[in-house]
Amino acid sequence: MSEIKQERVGVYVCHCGSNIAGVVDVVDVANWAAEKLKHQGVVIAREYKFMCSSLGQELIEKDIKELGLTRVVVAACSPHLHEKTFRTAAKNAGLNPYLVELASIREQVSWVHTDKAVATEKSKAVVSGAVSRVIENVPLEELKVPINPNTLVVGGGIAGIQAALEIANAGFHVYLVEREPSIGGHMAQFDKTFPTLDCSACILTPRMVEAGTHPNITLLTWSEVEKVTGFVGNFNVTIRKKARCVKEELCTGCGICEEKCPKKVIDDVFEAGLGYRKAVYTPFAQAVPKYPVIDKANCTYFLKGTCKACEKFCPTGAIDFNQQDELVNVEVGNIILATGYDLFDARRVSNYGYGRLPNVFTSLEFERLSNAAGPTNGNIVLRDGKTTPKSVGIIHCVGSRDKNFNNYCSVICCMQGLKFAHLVHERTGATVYNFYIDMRTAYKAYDEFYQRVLEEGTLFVRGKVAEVTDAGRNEREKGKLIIQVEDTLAGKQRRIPVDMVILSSGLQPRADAKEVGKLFGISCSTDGWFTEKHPKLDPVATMTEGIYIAGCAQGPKDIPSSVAQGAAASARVLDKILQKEVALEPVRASVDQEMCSGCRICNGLCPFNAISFLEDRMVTEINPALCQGCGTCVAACPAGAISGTGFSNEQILAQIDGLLLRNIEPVEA
Amino acid sequence: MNKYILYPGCSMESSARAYMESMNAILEPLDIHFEEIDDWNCCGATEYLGINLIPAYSLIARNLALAAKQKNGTRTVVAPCSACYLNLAKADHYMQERPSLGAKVNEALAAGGLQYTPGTLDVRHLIDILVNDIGLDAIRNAVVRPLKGLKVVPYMGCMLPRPDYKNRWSDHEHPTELDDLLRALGADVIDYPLTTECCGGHMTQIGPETAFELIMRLVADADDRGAHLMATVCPMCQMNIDAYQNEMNHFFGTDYHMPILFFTQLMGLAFGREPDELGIGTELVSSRNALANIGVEVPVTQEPSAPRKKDEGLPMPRRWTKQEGKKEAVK
Amino acid sequence: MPQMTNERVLSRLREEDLSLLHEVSMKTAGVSHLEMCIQCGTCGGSCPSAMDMEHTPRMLFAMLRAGMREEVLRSNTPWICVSCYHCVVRCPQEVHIADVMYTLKSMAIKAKLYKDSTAPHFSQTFVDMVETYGRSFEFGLASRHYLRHFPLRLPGMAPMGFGMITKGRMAITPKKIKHMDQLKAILKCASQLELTS
Amino acid sequence: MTENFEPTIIGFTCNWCSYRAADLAGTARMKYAPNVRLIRMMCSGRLDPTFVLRALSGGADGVMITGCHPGECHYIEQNYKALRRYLLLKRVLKGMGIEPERVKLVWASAAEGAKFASETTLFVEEIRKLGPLNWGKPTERLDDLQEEISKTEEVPA
Repeated sequence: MSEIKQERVGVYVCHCGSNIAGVVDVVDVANWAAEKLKHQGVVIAREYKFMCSSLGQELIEKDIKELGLTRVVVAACSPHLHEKTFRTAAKNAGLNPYLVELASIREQVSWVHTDKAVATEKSKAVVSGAVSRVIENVPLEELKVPINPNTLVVGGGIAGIQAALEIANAGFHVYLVEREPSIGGHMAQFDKTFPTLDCSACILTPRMVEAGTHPNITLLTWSEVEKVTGFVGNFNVTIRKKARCVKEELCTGCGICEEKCPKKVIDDVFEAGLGYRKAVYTPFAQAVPKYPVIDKANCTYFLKGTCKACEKFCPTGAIDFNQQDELVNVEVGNIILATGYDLFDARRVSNYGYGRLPNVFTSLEFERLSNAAGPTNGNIVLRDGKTTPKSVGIIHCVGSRDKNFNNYCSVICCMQGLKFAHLVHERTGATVYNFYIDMRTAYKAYDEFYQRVLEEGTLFVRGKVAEVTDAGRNEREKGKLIIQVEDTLAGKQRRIPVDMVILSSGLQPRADAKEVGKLFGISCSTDGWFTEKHPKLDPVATMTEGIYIAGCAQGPKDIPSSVAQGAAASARVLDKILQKEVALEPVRASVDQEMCSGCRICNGLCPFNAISFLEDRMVTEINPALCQGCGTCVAACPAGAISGTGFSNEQILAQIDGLLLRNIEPVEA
Repeated sequence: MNKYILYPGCSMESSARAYMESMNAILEPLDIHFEEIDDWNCCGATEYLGINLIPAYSLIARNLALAAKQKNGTRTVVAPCSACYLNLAKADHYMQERPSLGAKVNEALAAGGLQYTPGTLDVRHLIDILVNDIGLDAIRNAVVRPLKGLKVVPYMGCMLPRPDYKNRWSDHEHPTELDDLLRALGADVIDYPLTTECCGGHMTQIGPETAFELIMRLVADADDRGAHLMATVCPMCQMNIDAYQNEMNHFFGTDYHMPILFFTQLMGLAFGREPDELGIGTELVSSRNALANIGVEVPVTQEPSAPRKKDEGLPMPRRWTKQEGKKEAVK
Repeated sequence: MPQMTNERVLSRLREEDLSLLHEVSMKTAGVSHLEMCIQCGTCGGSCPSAMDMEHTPRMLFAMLRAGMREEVLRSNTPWICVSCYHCVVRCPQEVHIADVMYTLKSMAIKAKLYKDSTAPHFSQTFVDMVETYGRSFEFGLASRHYLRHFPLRLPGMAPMGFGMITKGRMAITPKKIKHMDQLKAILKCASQLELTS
Repeated sequence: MTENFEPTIIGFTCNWCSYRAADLAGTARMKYAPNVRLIRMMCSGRLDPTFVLRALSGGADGVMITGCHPGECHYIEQNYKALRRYLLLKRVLKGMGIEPERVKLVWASAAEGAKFASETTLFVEEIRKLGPLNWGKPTERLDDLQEEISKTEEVPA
């Protein structure tokens, strides 16, 4: 309307079988468009049973060629479904694909309204809006960006290890960054894995060694990512390699330093607080890499200035107290985040007494307790370190499925509870109770394991435990931990005295997940898990191109799922690497420097640092490679100097006018 | 000076007179000034809510409306009684959470020329302001006679730390406010896992057997842990454990003697006040022997002149003879 | 369930009973979250007086869902509730359990369906007293209540009551607030209002 | 007000959340009021207040802006910028003599089809109550508007 130029527009109204035609009078819509939008440049309007079928597409292609259409509007389903289809059709007919607009009259009209007259009228408005808009569309080209073949994997748990190995085995380089001194993650702490009862270390260690020795993997343990700049294909990452105080090139991993170190520290990380380590340590025997680290916060030398026992005894002179943190810069094309989870802090459920009642244990504590390499050599005993329990209660859903704590199911706790029940039964012969709200044993061979545990004689009580107390009311209860619960299947409150309580604590996002998300430019759900691009169809990609997620960082999951996601993320990365370049939607903002007044209002608005100010010329510039196309700066520019392709002011204003056309120039219905 | 609006509540004037007296005795050393809500009415306890909703909330809200009108320089209403505290806090909270309730209650208040905007006031309990506003240091400084050697079980009761609409308490199950305060007085505080278990509430009146069971659990555990006495923050808890302990003993055939005092009475003692200024001696289970542990001599008051002779009177009516069955059920 | 087979109970269900859950939820102060119950039993497990209840709170909520109006309102459960709020803070779905119990009590009184418990009368006596004096008055309450319901217990309780009086802990005469007329006006107006939305 | 008045409303939706919520409402066949016509943008942060004014002056009776929940923006934090502009815009509208309630900001994630549907219906009813917008005509209820706007400003940041 705004300009004299006359485009030749084709309008195509889809019946979608009866999906649209059942509610919208599609013939009327097409006729109306042909007649009433003629002044806009509509030269042809057709309706057809299935526009997305090959015949429907051919119809459009034919019209483009024969009628010389310069713009196309397809009134059908949501653009998220078939925009690509019709753009490709236009391209095949020699028309720039960005000159096609979809008018959603299925999701937004026929499926949500019932009155045929009203629905038909709304469809006309939607078509009118699309016609007005498409006239303002301009031909665009996809942006092509080269892809750096290196990949960064953050987190050395099983998901990260899997992802790194897949990419490395395909022949591309991987930087694997791990915060702790060794890779292995939570899986390295476990004794057995459900439902097969494989020894966790036996199946994990070979993978760790492979990752540690792979020529295509650069292992950066005791390291954290500090800064990320760039965009898909071209990230620049700064990694802080914390001072180990051990020269890796000299250290043989003999372990003498650890043996001689006089300082014992409670190991809150690997031993879950249930055991000790030294101030110079490798977290566990099979650690990869084998080099220890000196824990500066606890080392006597760093605290008091004397000791140096490790240095004295080191046969290769590998100890270096003066070592400083090192900043490493790497260039990568893609990033996989596999940063894992934190265990829910069971002390928050004060009615379960963890931290107050000695013989209440968390799941991770129990893992260490039952682990042959753990503090008790695998003997399941009470906190006194010697008494074997005669009865054990395992409480499910601790901190999960509870609006007071985490309002989601932690997925693994049921199976974990069953695994514990089996281990307790097998090793101590104790009576075992499982307290559950619902048994969730979905997936292959899981329910069979449940049945096996039932067969072993574990007692199941359906009810969320109300409290664990040491206030016994009678001789039977005194000196025991009493689990008070409603047995909901019996409809009675029960008090069950036991010697030991294990809390099947839930999983929760890493405490710093929000900051890490910000660092990499991805978002977290309200619960704090990293948000995937699509919960079903794209679970390992994120809304930020080039950043992928895998394992528990995306949400609670078990080992098989974590491994699957690690592999899936690496497949996505390999796909990108092999394409050598990536095509980006050409929705970008740009500054007309003639019009820019240099007011800098837009400068602070971009979270992707795409906007920079050219001091010498006093104008603002936008880096199209960094720009993600949100359009916030376009909306903010008081001079109208910034325009956004695909969603320009002209397009949107025209669409507004088009949508309201029927209000301005009433057309007899 | 620390200024507050006071909602004393009915029991402070009668059964919990000792609470009132001892509270007044500690105000001055801690520089606290209370201004009573003029013409306050009963909060309805736990009874009114079960009869009719809007009148129950209107009854409570009248106090809030009066307090809001009266507020001069403070918006904090202090309730020393746990039930009153909960009712006032609950009305304030629900009137906000359910605007239609707020509107109806205000419609009723308007009939008496009053109005209350929920959220205007802060409803707090006495121990909350003592621990969090006045502070344990100030309390420690006012102690002249530390309660060393007195083994005390801190008993918070249920309606204070729960449901805790405004997140004021350290924990819903095992709050430490009372422990910390008693420790500041120098007492030997016993870790008491039942600190927020129920005393039976109004069940002493309508279903005594249920209440006796609950009282029994509390007293027995305190006794097991070697307590000299229990310290409470709530008139209802004090009343149930003190006045019904004898009944409870009779019912179960036990012989417990567990005195229960208000925490303010212990504060008063630690601040150097004399027992008779603090209402000590008005308890039915005497704290004489317990307080002898810290060298406090409680003057002998006139004991009830008609002490029960166990064999006299009619036998207890046993409405529910499922004493055994009861034990069965809780297994 | 008292003397009625499941089948008979369910066959008696009327259309309006099916919205019983909604009705109770609506009549409860605050936002009850009653419809969110997942039947986990935290309430029944937490309840200090569960041993005397005919139904645990959880069962009562299931019965509400099933529309078993009469059975729910006849249950002694709400009357045994001691309002300790343990279940409320532990409930993983934030159901206002204690407040739902208050609602059920008032519904049972209105429907005259409560058991032969003395509790409704106790509450009513209390309410009458507050509506007369504006304050509660323990002596009058206790004596009236016991006289009517436990006359045989009065002699047994006498030493306690006597002790309370001699220790000055029970006023024999009631206190009255100044503006009783104002309170009466408020309560009169309030009694005509109901929480519906 | 007007008995048979059917308002026309323009909706600006974010491509990543609320537009998908609208898609979801459709897929789930949820029914809602047919008065809202949607415009897709990449982000609620793209909303230039001019768009709203253009819509209102062009015949719309109300404008609904929908974006991702705070903290869930696809572009990290641009919905906060939308929120700021929205609040400012309401002041401007008031100054122009237009009821600020004619513009509404709604957060709806891609999963909240039901919310999108119910909010839409609710908003249509609100606009129906306000009656047709007589663009350009000064309102006589400035004082009322003052009070209303102070309420709407308490949107959590």
